[in-house]
Amino acid sequence: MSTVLIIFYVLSAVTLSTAFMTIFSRNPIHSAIYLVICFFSIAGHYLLFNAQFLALVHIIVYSGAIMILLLFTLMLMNLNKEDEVHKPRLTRLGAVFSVLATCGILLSIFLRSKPIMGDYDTTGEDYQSIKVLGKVLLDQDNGFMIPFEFVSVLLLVAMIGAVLLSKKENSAK
Amino acid sequence: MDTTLALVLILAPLFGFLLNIFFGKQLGKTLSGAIGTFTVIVSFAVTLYFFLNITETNQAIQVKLFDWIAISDFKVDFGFLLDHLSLLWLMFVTGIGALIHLYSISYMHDDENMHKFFAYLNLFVFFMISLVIGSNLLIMFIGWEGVGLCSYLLIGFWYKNQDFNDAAKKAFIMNRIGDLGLLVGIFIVGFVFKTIDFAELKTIVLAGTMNNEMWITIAAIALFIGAAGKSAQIPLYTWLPDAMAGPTPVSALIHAATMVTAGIFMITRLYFLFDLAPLVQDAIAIIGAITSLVAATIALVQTDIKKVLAYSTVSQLGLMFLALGMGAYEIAVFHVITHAFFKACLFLGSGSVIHALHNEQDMRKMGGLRKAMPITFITMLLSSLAISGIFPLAGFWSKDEILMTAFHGNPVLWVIGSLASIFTAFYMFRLMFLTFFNDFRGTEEQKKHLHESPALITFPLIVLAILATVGGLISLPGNSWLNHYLAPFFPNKEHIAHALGQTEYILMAIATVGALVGIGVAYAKYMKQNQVPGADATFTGISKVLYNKYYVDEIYDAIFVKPINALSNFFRDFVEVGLSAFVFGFGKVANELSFQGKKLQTGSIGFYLFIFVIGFCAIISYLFIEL
Amino acid sequence: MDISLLLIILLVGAIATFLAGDKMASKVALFFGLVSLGCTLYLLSLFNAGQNLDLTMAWITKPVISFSLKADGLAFAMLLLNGILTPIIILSSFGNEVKNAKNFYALILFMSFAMAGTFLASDGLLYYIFWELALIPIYFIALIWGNGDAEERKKAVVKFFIYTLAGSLFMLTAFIYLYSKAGSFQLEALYNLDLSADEQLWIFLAFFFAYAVKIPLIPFHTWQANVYQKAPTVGTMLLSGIMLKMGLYSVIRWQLPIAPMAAKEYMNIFIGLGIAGVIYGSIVALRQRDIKKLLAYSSLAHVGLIAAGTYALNLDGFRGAVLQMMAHGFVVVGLFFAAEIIYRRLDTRIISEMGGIRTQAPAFASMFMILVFASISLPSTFNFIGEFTVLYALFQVDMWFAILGGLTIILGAYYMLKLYQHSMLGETNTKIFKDVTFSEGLVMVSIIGVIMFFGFYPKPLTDLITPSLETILLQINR
Amino acid sequence: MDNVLNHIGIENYIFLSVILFCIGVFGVLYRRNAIIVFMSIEIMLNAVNLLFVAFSTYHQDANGQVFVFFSMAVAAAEVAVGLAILVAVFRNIGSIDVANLKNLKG
Repeated sequence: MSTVLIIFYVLSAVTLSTAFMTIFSRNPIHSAIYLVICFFSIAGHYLLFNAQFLALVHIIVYSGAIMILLLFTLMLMNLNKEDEVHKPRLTRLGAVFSVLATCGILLSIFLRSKPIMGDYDTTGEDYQSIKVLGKVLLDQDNGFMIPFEFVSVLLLVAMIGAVLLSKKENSAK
Repeated sequence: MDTTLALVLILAPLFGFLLNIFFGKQLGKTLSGAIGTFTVIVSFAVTLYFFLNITETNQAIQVKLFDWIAISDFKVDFGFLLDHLSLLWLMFVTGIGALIHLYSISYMHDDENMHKFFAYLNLFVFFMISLVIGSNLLIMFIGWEGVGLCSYLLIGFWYKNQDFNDAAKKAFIMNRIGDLGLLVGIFIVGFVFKTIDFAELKTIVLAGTMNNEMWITIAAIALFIGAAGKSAQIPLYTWLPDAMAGPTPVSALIHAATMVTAGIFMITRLYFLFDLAPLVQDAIAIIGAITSLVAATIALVQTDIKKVLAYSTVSQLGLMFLALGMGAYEIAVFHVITHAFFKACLFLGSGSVIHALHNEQDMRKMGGLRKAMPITFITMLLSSLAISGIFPLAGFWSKDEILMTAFHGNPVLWVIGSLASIFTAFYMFRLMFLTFFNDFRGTEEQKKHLHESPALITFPLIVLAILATVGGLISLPGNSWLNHYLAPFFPNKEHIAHALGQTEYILMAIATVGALVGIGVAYAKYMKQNQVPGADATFTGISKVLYNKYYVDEIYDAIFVKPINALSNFFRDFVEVGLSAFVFGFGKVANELSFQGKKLQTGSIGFYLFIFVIGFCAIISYLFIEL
Repeated sequence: MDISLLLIILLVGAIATFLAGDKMASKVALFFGLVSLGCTLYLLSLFNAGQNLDLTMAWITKPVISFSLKADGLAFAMLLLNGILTPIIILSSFGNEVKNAKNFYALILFMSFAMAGTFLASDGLLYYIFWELALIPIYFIALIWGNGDAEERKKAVVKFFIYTLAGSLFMLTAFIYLYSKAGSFQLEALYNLDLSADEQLWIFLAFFFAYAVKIPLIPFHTWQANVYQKAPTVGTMLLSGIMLKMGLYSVIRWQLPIAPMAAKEYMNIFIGLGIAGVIYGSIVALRQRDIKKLLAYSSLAHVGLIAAGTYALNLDGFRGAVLQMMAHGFVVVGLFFAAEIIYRRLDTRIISEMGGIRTQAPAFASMFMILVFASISLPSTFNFIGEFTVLYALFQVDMWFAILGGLTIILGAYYMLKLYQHSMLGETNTKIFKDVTFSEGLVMVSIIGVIMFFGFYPKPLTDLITPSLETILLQINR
Repeated sequence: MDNVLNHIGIENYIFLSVILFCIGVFGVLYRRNAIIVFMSIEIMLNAVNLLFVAFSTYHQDANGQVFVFFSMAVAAAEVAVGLAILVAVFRNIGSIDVANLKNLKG
């Protein structure tokens, strides 16, 4: 059992358990905290893959931006209480059932597809350094230049939308 | 010239109709009556001209006006055919028509709608003329249905009484059953012979090239159904007695003398077809004989004076059909003519009586009118003798010819016909005795007003009585003017002249004795014993059945009218509703689906998500899992 | 000069009426109705002089749809019906107070326009557009100006609308299929298609659904009585007088020549269906309480006979059917108008509440009677010519068809005379009943005049329609 | 260079991603608090991202990672707008319990 595998197991355990706790903790603030840990562990997975840039971006975006947003919202609404009522039993059963179904189906799909075992060959070529990613992203000819620009537009629109939506309406009430 | 005159002949009554219907009210009663009468007299005069002409030249006149209906197989002209038969028919149609118009001037004088009455009468004459002189079956059909229409209008002339309207409706519908038969007959004739023109048909058939026996038989059956409808034969006779709801002149003109003989006219017109269908001829003879007997038995017990005459008419028409079935067409024609004379006279006479008694038609409330109404009495007596077949009045000759022919053809039919004749003599004199002899049985009020009718009424009576007396002269056995006259019309027929042998004299004697017996029984019963039929409820046994006309109306009601109405109700209340519900069912299903679908939209996001996940699972398992 | 002039006049008339305002609308509409009649007659005279009035204009390039109108004798006969009835129908509403008159009369003219277009179009899709276009005005006329409870009315009218639309959907499918085969919607191109027996059967059935609902044939008739009852009389007249004939006309023009093999193969079934309609309609009519419903069922019986005539597939059948279409159009409009006159005075349509009108209104009673007798096709009326020819055509197919179809003579007499007896005869009615007014009389007299004239002299019409019917028959027997 | 997958095996990542994803699904279905639902969605997104990266390494191809960038950008935008909506909903209704949002009921 190599070190890498051990790290993987530890990280996976952390990821799954914190994700689980996120769902199950009664207090939303706790959920948020667990989620942050979960995100960090996923960043750890990225690092394991040697995708440093992605890991950094992930921490900045998720643990930084998104989590802060979530926390702010939680605080804005003053929701750090454990007052959530459980859903009816039938709904919960349904949820369990459908989750199991999804899980089973997904797993069976992946396992039944082409054999995924094999040699993990390494060409030695650099494919995930910042330099290469930058080229792939911004190359005009066979890269993702236009989608990239669109993403920026999307973010802009989302920003405007968020501002508009959360602005208090003057006319009403 | 001939065309113009023919147009005058047919259009004069139409002109009278138009004048009376549009301006009748302004013209006043007398003038509108005069116009009505005059137009018919004009027609009569023109007919007389043509008639005298044809007796000299022996040439039928054909008038073609224009193409009427386009059919792929044959063409239908709008044209007239004035030949021996149609002119003979026209003579008594317009002649008697004119007399009855004259009679109506006085008879209808008290009615506020007198101008309409004359308008309808004129319209009737117009249609009757076109029936008679139509050059092909369809023109005849115009007249055929047209007289039915006028009959409807005139039976229901007093339209405020719904019973009368029912009678009118019944007459029209029963006629229409026959008309459908006639129409099918026309189809077959057109289909088989590629023409429906009388003259062409006659040429084709007499040439003998067409020998399509089956179709001709079917055609003959269909045509006979038409004739049975119009001429009130079994099973379509029940409308005629009901038709007596109309004013009496109408009964005389339409339901005794002219319209009801249209069936006989049509069969005579197409005799060449019927000659080719001996089976149908036999059927006609049998049906005619039975009709004559059945109607005569019903007439035995009727108490309404017009009903007696109506059944008598049906009975006489049956005799005519008997003659037709024997192939003795000219004898049938002869009887039609004599019958027109004496039956018109009888109806008009009964009208005179009814008029005098202020619309009383029940013979139980008459009696002893002989002294008050001598002219009416004498003319009716003569006509009754004529219809009973007493030598030497008109009815004797014509009826005897029929019975003789029947005897030679089939003695059973002769027996039936003779029985009917004996009954005829009985019920006619029952009518005479009940009406004119013994004491008056009506109210005092009526008694005071008893009077002879005015001259306008008695004049036609006298003329008709004279004709009923001497009318037989036109066809005396052995030397028949009528047969001679009609010979060009029956080019292929041997003269049926009964040589006056021993058998014939015996038959005549039997017939006369039979008639005398009938009269004698009536005399004994109603004169000697002074019997009067009791109220309706007192009839028992056979006479009850007879009085209720063998319950034929009730049977028809139960077999046809009620089921059709029940079916109609069923269709209206169930089938229509069901069909409608079925169509609405589609809408209902869609509605129901959407209603149920609406419930799916619970608004609960959790539920949506649940469904979403399930759907996601389903889709990916469908896409990726190969089972 | 071509036939589109007529369409333009009607369309312009509709717009002008709409712009004329409520007060003038009826008169403007009448004027344009008369102008269109005059135009029809003028064009007819040109046509009789041998002039070709057809029009073909490119319209849409992909798919290939052209604006093509074809004016042959058959189309002219139908245009004549449309042209004569439109002003009569407009005139018939003069006695009523109409709300929003400008919309009402504009819709009438617009409907007339659409129906004329249907009779003229010789491009499948153009025809389909006109066919559906005619539905829109009658929908509004029946819905807005109808009578009775608004909910009930809406139900009946919407049912009618959806029913006919559903029927025409099949027709549209058929047209699209034909287009995929022929590459054009042109009538000639469709005629010349060489379809297999199976294809023909499906095309035939698809057309049949559209027409069976419109005509209507049993058992597709359930919309009819209700709509007739609920629609204003003008709408009923438009529907029964002209619009039903669109279906019958289309059978002759489109259905039979395009799918002749199927028509021949299943002829007996469709004739049987028509005759079943005759008998069923007549029997149901016997016991109706509402005068408009009775007339609706009588109409069902008559169009059943006409449809049977068209499916008889012989010249007499076609000719008789066209003549009877026209005759029935006139008579049924007259009869519905009579019902309307009674309703104006007695405020009822229930037959048992009428009666005894004849004493008070003899002129009206006489005119009504003539119409009644025309509708039971008494000889010397136009209807007789049509009915006789149709029955003879049926006879050529089978004697029993003629006999069963001929039952209409008896049953028709039964229910119509019953109607007449209970509505007009009997003891004088206690309610006051004014005799016909001038405009009412004019409507009645013109209808009666047309019926009587063609009853005695149908030759001009027969000469007009026969050549085109022979062409179609040739097409069927190709 | 040594491939990390030689030690771990791609199937382990698949298991991990699937389980993580299912936990996210479960959270969406199970919880009523809209913010927790949001968090669950983020978990699901991350599960997918993780798989993307794993396969990117498996194929030695940068496109997978690029896709993760886009996915992150979309997630960020979604969270921004979604939370704004939540705030608006909270302002109007006073709760962010998804069970209360029933205006879509037909």
